[in-house]
Amino acid sequence: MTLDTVKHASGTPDAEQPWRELGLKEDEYARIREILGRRPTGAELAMYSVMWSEHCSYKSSKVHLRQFGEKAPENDALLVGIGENAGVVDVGQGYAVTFKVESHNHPSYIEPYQGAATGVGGIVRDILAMGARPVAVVDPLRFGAPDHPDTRRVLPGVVAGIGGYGNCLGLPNIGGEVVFDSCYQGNPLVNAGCIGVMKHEDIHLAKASGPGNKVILYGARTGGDGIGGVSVLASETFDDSKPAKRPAVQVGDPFQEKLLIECTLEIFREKLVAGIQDLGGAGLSCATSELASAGSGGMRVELDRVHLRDATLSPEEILMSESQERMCAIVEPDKVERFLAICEKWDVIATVIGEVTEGERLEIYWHGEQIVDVPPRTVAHEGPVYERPYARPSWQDALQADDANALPRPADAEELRAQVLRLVASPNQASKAWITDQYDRFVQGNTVLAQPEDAGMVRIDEESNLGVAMATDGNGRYAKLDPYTGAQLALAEAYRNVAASGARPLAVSDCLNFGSPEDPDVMWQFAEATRGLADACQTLGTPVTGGNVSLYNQTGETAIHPTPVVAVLGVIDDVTRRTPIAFAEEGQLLYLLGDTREEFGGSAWSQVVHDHLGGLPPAVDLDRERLLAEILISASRDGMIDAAHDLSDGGLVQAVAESCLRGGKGARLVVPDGLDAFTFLLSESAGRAVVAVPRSEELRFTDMCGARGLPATRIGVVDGDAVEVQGAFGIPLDELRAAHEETIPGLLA
Amino acid sequence: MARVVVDVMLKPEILDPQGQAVQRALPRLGFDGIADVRQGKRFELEVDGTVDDAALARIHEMAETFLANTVIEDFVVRVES
Amino acid sequence: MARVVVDVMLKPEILDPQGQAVQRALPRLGFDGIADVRQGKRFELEVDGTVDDAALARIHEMAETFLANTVIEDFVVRVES
Amino acid sequence: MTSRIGVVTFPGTLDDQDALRAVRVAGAEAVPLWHRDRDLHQVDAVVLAGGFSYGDYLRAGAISRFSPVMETIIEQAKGGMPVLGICNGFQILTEAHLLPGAMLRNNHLHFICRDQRLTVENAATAWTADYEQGQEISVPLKNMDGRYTADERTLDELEAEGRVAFRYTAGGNAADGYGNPNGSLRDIAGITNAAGNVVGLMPHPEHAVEPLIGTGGTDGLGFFTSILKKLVSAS
Ligand SMILES: Nc1ncnc2c1ncn2[C@@H]1O[C@H](COP(=O)(O)OP(=O)(O)O)[C@@H](O)[C@H]1O
Ligand SMILES: [Mg+2]
Repeated sequence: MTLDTVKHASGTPDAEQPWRELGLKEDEYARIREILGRRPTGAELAMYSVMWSEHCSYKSSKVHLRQFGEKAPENDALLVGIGENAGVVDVGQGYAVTFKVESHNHPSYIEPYQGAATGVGGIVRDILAMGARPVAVVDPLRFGAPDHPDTRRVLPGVVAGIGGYGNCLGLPNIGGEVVFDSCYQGNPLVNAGCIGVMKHEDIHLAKASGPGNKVILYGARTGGDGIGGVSVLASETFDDSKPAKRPAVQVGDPFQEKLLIECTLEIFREKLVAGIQDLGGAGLSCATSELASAGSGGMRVELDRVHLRDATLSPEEILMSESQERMCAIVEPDKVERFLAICEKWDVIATVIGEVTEGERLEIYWHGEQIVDVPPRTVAHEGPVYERPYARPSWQDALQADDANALPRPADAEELRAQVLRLVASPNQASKAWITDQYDRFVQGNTVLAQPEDAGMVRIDEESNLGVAMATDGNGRYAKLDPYTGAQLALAEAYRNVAASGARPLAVSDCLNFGSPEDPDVMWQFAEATRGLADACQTLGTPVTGGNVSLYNQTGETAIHPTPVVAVLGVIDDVTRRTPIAFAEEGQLLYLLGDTREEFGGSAWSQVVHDHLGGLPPAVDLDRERLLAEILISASRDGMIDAAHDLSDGGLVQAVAESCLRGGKGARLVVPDGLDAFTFLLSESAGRAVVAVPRSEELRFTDMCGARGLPATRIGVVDGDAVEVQGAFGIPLDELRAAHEETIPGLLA
Repeated sequence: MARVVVDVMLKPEILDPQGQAVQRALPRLGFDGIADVRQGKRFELEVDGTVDDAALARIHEMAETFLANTVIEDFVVRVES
Repeated sequence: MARVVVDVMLKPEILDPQGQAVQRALPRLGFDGIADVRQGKRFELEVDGTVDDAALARIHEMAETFLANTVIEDFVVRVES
Repeated sequence: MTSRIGVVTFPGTLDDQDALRAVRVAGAEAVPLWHRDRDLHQVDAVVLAGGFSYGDYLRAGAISRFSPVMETIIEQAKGGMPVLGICNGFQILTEAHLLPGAMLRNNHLHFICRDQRLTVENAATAWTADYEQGQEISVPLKNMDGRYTADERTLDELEAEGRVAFRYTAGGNAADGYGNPNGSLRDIAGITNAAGNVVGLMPHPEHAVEPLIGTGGTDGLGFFTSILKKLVSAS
């Protein structure tokens, strides 16, 4: 094959090009020709196609995501907002924290272990590229039906991949979710998040400036991994019947990534980089065009200098390769030598592949011949933008009219007891220890809270005890019933979880997992969810700092439940004041904070007992969430509570069961006036938490709640070795433990 | 009783970090002249009865669906003599 | 270029949970008649030049000191034809 | 002058920072050591920390044991220098034949991270003098290849010579950290050499030296105070 150089392309305007196979639409191809004033070369076509894919360009979601910026609340803590590799917030004492959640859904379905592993690797490099030391990871997961044979393939592989990669990197896994629902059968959701810490002055940006500065590619050699992966995987539904289209799988090497992290941190310490970008989806195409586009524009790259694992790769393939564990840095000429020496120390391969130039073109050469000559902004930042049509689905009204509050309720205390046991044993409510025990939560020696606590928490300063906390949540069932409210509930729950741990919620990252944007129903769900999230962030004062969109999560015509996953980052000035969930001291008083209403739409009860999804999700009251959070934070800071657990799916009884099992102590509960036992135990009203108050603090605590106007109802006491509901039933802890802890091993071990 | 061996190796285009780590260590240990190392798995199956064509076909299927992950691995089935 | 293969298997007296897990799964997948499964490692070495006796002796030493841990593993070296 | 305790960083070592911190918390001077450097910088004792050195590729510890720093450590350990191998460090010590036996994949084939109850079986080594014989402690455990194995004769010898230093404590709930987590022969969690200066174990005492962090206990601190006392009294 002859090399398709720029010169050759100019001379052969009518040559056939595989733009369709690369996922481009006819008008997109036409636009590329217009931008260049000629037909693109093969390499240029590869770059545009991969960078203009849904995954890289956000072409369907962009118009909606803008709200996160437009509605962003005033927040002094925000140091770097949306648009960079990850957002950065100020957490005090000169520290800045960067965090983000990303999806690796489609690759994890094809090859669960490697898909999940490289998902962790990718998000960690994003955080690293900001200049931060990664300090923890989280992994919100969604799988199909727990008893489906394919779940037995996908789940253990995903969990082993996340563990295998994260454990080997030395990053504690401090939280996440595991949710089962048959809507995810052909589309498991593998989201991964990472938190990084740095000093303010160490923040780095992905931009190439300063003509003459060198472009250095370092890390693993480039191979044929995931060639075409981004465009083929993310712009079309994965279709099992066409194995020929399966792209080469990306394989991760966590050991290489660990070296990359340490090497990069040493490079940062010596202040050797002017700009830096990780290589993720779209590999070098993305890194070079984004760096150049964000800088002054000019860059020249000698592609044949790239270290290859497979010598037969064509230049197009090298540009598209998604080989893992690579980074690209912009380095001043007099610092190159030191940069390369540090790489050598860590056994990391590094190569100068080009330099920043005066002009405004990204030019790429292959053995001296020019194969790319483009304005980088048109590749990286000025891709197509779609205003996809959307409309409220015709079935939405009927779904909401199918009221879960009208479902038959337990006839007597005995049936209620049986349903409670079924609930705590159901796969979604059961203990996830079998999964989370495969993750290292202790490494780095700073973990204060991890699973099964409400939020993960790590200390970031050994002297002052400054710490950060994170929780991720998202309830696809709620979002299906009402995407606007569902997205707000996801935020409210994560926010509440962080506050329950004693940390102050500060900022948000999200991963928006939806079906095909070409379906107006799905697009409506997406529009509603983003609007709901942006509005709620504004009210709660927590800006969205970055995130990720994953579309085309569907099998055939059927989309997954709309699943906005929200991560809230919080800060705590002194981690010794953190609040655990365990009820550990007999005699402490249990208070229910917030209001309980009859709210069963989308509830765990409606799913487990009736296999039902209908009605409206619980109502959201963001002012109440804010007040609840303030009380939880004050109470923890001032030592008024010894335990707190937020209430979410499964309601009060689920929270009490978890807190009792964690502390190894029972609880005696009294149904408050005005509530029936069923509603008291199982309703999923938002804005609530249960706290354990030492008797000596009761007055101070209730006074505070009273003064601030937060309903606080005394509902019982920590006592004995059973969960007793007075006048109704009791469940010995051993029986509760067996129900809660044997389910997942029974399904998977 | 007969022994059938199934060798499972990563496809040539797939990254083999284990093999690479081994290869990079060799010169340090004083072993030169090894240009490449790939690490894979070897399964030894003890089969009841004789291994006829039907049995081999079944083992082939087993390797394809279970012992190897054909998304990233190739395999070879052989009867050990 | 020649290829030398080193097969490394756990010693027979050492418990091999990986092999056992495979064996236990087989009947569930509809494969009967496999009495035992052992899982080990296979190394494929690409050797520069020809593999004479001296080269083989060196590879044998490499296997003994490095590729296998002879406290728990046995190994076999073969030249691939 | 206080004692200097070195902690080695191999490529892929993960718990080196924690081990250095534990040394400091105990009051000794923590000295980072680098795998390529043969020089031990006058340390009085060495900790081989946990992690996945060289990705645990080939076998856990198999590649690290051939690094330059190990040549010196092997030589000096034979001469009596105290060496503690934690998790990956223990694996390196067996690969280096400073301790007998080998570590295999956990019998359940999963990585396991949990709080672990241990019984101190030998409180006379350089690293365990601050514990009582028979004392139960709780420290985090986290590994993939933690199943200790050796042939019967070696096991009998270890028992007879009191060289089983730690056993997984039987008799309670797994949820509370009791029981053998991986199929280790004779419930062995850690062993010592005959001289008592080289000790290896799979669980992580360096993660249990501060209240609040990790399991929230300080049961692991004794390793580091033991060695410090020994070194101070010797000097
Ligand atoms: N995949 C996972 N990885 C890490 N931690 C997890 C995972 N799944 C669940 N957890 C942890 O288990 C605990 C219970 O999870 P969940 O019931 O979803 O919490 P909540 O309802 O408070 O959001 C939390 O500490 C959560 O972080
Ligand atoms: Mg919670």
